[in-house]
Amino acid sequence: MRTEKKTRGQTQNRHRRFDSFQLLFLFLIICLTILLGTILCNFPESTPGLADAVASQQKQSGVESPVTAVLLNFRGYDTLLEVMVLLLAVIGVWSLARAPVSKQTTEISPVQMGVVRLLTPVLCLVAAYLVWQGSHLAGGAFQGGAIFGAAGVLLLVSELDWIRAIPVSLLRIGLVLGPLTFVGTALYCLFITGDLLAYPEGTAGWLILLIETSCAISIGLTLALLFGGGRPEDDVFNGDIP
Amino acid sequence: MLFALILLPNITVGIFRILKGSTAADRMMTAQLFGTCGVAILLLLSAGMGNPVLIDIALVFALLAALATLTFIRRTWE
Amino acid sequence: MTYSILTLFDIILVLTLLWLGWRLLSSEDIFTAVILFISFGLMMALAWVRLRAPDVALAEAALGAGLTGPLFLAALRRMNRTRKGERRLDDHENREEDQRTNPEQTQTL
Amino acid sequence: MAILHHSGTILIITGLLFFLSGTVGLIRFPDVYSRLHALTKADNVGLGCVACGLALQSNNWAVAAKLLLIWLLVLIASSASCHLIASSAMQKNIKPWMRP
Repeated sequence: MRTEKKTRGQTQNRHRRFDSFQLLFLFLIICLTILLGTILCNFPESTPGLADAVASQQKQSGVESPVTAVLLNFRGYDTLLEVMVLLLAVIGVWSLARAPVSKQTTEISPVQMGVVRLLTPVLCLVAAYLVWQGSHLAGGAFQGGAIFGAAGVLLLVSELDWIRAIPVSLLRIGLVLGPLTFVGTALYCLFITGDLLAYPEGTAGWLILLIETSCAISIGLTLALLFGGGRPEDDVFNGDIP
Repeated sequence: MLFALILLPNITVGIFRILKGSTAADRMMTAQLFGTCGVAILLLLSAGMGNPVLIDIALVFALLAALATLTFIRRTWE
Repeated sequence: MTYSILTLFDIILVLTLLWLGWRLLSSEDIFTAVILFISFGLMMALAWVRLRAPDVALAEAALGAGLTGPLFLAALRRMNRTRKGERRLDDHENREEDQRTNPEQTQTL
Repeated sequence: MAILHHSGTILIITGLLFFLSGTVGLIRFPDVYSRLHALTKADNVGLGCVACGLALQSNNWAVAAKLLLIWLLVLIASSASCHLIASSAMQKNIKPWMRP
């Protein structure tokens, strides 16, 4: 209701030149631009950054790619919280609405089914390739997970029967697989070395690969379920959601 | 390098079709042309900058090119 | 030689990005805005490539250009379609039915 | 090697011409169906020529195979989605353009 009123107000105000709020905003933006411009002009030509520090620690990190080393070894807790944010997003969407039942009358053309049959295996293959490549080149859990999620979206768009028949408990397990593995590894590291996410010597490479794989599965499922747009119909835990 | 430079204005000019686009399908088609142009630019840049990783990005573009159009056909345009 | 050509490339890229962003924010038709957003994600991936950050470019290509587009398109379908002035998919589509059944509507659009 | 390199360059230029004509067609053509026609030329032949030219210039089999795989994927995606757009436009009774 409020948003409708707001849009109507905006459409009425469109022909007025500027109101005071817009002027204030314009002023703030101009101030910000001037500030950024001054900073940019006084910027030193070459900043040392943290590249040298990362490069000197690279050997201990267990991976060859500096980006993955920073994400999962030197600043592992940051990535842990990011994965948690994605899980929270799904929980939020599921608590808001149920997944809509598609009322599509036209049937799916065979061309689309052909595309799904051809592309889905390639998508899964490329997702695995990107996760594996994350240890030495560009790639990693987020990129691989996004491709995996794209495969899920492709299957959801094509409205296959078996994709609706997947038990919800399995989806829930898949969703928490990545975060749980991450937290489990962190606790294991805490137990062994006495420091959160400080991997024991020699095992860093394997642990990072384990975390990346499980997180990629969870991220992919998260994105596909966000596309689904709500709690699946046959959920066992029936609350009072409309 | 030079070739990639020629392809980029292609995209810039194509935006006019999105803004004008008489039907929704026209806008979607333009987005798809942008995707293909992006793939070509990435391939040319990968040869020019000597960075083989860019081919992987082009691969991701090519894989996800169909996704938006399929969703558009099944979900939006009715 | 190579330097100047790539600089020109960057300049065109930045100007296109700015123009896209402005049109995207000022567009009144949500569907057009979604399509512009997809194109924006695509150009942003190219910009990340030019900034020598292939990891970010990969994530932007997969998420920005690939997945958020379908997400928005599916969300458009679930939105309230009767709200005026926000979703005009059938602008001038030149359909036979439309002109026959409600001619005044095609005139107003 | 020089022959391979030069023929690769010629192929790339041909591909660029197809891309340019595809964009011109997308801007200038009058209705959905003719624009689809222009788009598929750019997608299929244009990218095909560019990928083949770059594959000729790269002296690495893995890179060449990846380039051809990308072309194949774009072929699948663009042909299928153009078919779907055209058929659903037909279903929606969008009239093809006629010479007035």
